[in-house]
Amino acid sequence: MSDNNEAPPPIPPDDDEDEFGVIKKFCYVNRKAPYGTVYALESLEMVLIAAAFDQDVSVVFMDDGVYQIKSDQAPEAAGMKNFSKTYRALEGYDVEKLYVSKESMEERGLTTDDFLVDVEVLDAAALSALLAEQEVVITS
Amino acid sequence: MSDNNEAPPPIPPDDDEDEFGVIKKFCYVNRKAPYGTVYALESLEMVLIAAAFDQDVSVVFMDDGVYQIKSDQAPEAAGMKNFSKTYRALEGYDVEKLYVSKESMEERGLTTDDFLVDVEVLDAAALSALLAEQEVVITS
Amino acid sequence: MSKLHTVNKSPFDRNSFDTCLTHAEDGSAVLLIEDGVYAAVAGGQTAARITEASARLKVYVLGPDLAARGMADDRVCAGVSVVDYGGFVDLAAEHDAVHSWL
Amino acid sequence: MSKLHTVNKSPFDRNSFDTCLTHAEDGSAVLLIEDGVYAAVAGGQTAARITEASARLKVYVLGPDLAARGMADDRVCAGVSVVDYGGFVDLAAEHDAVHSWL
Amino acid sequence: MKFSILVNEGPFTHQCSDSAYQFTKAALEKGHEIFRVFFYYDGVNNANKLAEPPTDDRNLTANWSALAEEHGVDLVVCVAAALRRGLKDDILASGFRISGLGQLIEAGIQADRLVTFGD
Amino acid sequence: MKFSILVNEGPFTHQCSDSAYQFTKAALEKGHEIFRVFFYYDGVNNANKLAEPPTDDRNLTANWSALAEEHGVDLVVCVAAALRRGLKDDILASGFRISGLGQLIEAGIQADRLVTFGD
Repeated sequence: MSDNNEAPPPIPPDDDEDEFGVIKKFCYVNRKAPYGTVYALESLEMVLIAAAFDQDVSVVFMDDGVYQIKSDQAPEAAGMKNFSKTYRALEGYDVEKLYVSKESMEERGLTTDDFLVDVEVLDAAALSALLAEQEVVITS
Repeated sequence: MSDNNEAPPPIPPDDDEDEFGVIKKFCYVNRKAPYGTVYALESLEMVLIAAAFDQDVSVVFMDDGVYQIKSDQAPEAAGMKNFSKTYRALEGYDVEKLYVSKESMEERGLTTDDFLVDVEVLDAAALSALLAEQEVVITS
Repeated sequence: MSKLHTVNKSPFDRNSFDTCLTHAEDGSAVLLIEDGVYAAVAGGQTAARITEASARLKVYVLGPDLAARGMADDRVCAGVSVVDYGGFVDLAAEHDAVHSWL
Repeated sequence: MSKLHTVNKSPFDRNSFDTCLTHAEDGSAVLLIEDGVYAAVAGGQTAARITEASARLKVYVLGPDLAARGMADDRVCAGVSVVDYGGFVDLAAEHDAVHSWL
Repeated sequence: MKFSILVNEGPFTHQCSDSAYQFTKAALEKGHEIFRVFFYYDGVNNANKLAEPPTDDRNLTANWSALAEEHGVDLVVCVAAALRRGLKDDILASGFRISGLGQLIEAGIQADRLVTFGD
Repeated sequence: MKFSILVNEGPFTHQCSDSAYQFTKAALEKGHEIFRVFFYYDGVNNANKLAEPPTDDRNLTANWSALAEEHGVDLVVCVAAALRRGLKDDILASGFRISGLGQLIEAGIQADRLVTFGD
């Protein structure tokens, strides 16, 4: 994501226990659109770091958060940095549980073809059930 | 409003021309609730300063902005400063055109008895007409 | 996993109140703080949703934030309990996790 | 006084889009920028309101902000014109005042 | 035509600083005059010279300083908003000056248009 | 019980810093342990020692520093968020330290509850 701040974490070794011997269900809930505010970008930096701790990580995109993974982002003409490709790198960090709210997607006229990563689409009931079982919920 | 930053402006002399010889219709539009964010407080500081320039000032409270002039504010227990009495001082600075959106007030279960200053209540059509004639609109 | 949900934005300006109510599971707790407390004021357009929600969720509102905004406790919708910061801490401790709906 | 109104927030999250449309006088111009551009995307829940608005207002959307968000010009609702920053400046100059609906 | 610009939010956190910068640049390119850019609320953080964004990202503070340098744009930071947020002369980037809110009102009076960027 | 706190917004601008401070203080008064307070996004601005709010208003930076002094609360500012916003060691208030995002994840793992305050 950046080249003069923190280095991205190394891809973690594939063991079952992290350095603290505890694996918790961590859930990052993204409800804000990218670019208008910095939350999407810095939340993504958080998820990348989290991956190095070998926790059970889920990332949820709901409400305007579904716009974060829209394909074809080109913020250069507005003078901003394109960080959208980093979502594609999540898989390499073993962050593979990406969920999208079905209702949020549909209200905005989007389909799964619009997304730049593979996601699992959940309706409100299924998303509520997923959220209910999370142990650490990080929102921004 | 503060005692170590800028002094409040003196009450301006009652002449018809400001130092630039131009009088414009300035309108401050407040749409945000107080305390949750700083906008209400710093917008009020702006209105006070504006008064010293002898312009034709209107202040509009609409949407959550109507909460700014709710009586009986007591933010001390939440560790914050009570700046609501300053709205009452506006009259002394010749800022007398205060308007409230009728629809915004009613949607929130408020009546004019809830306000700590005298205001003119305008319905959407009247408020639109008032806004339409403003020359400088300052929002926050 | 029992959850404490918090909502800190006005229900008139943002969608976090609605989204929280849609996704909070039956029996979980919702605490309204900061500008979120306006949702609990009787007589406004959100009162019906609060009443509906309090049938299946425990709804709380932070007293110091109500007072800050000039709302006396007697303006709070029926079914909503007023707590202070200590009560907020207790709620966070009593539930398994806290979900802040930012 | 002819006005240019700007809206920079998502219509799904905030009320500034609705409030702007309620108060913009017939014949005035509305420019959607930043996260406000999502209101102009066809197929979503705001498309009907844009169509309705464009009958009595001139509706514009900022192209660089659309592109930033991965929305091609051909996804914009009919009746909405795409402008760049220079076009934004021209609109501000052509109208008597700018009202930013923050 | 004479424009004044009001910037209400900090760089990176909100796009409003980018939008204000792009608008100002486009206005200058079209031959308009920028009477003043006024920074209020968190907008004062645009003037923090210690800001060090990742090198592959834009540096808004540097961009504003360059506009002041190249076009003589008057960049004014509100003193009251700046004090509250710890934006002092020690960390003020080049091309910015700290002054009172009256400068904003003057900017509204003197310019043909005031354009506000915020949250 | 062990709490960790995440603060996402700057002081004054959003009440979230006040709420986080009041929550932390109430938790300590009830005998709970605060494992860490982590400052991310604009939350890093809580650590700016140059902040000088009006004397009749609260000083959140000083309040946090006092919590660190009196209760040994670990106040950690994210290095990446701080660099971007110009929050450097030169202007870091007492009781705060700058470190990596890993400290937040660790706070989430080690504490019984992570409570987030933001916009």
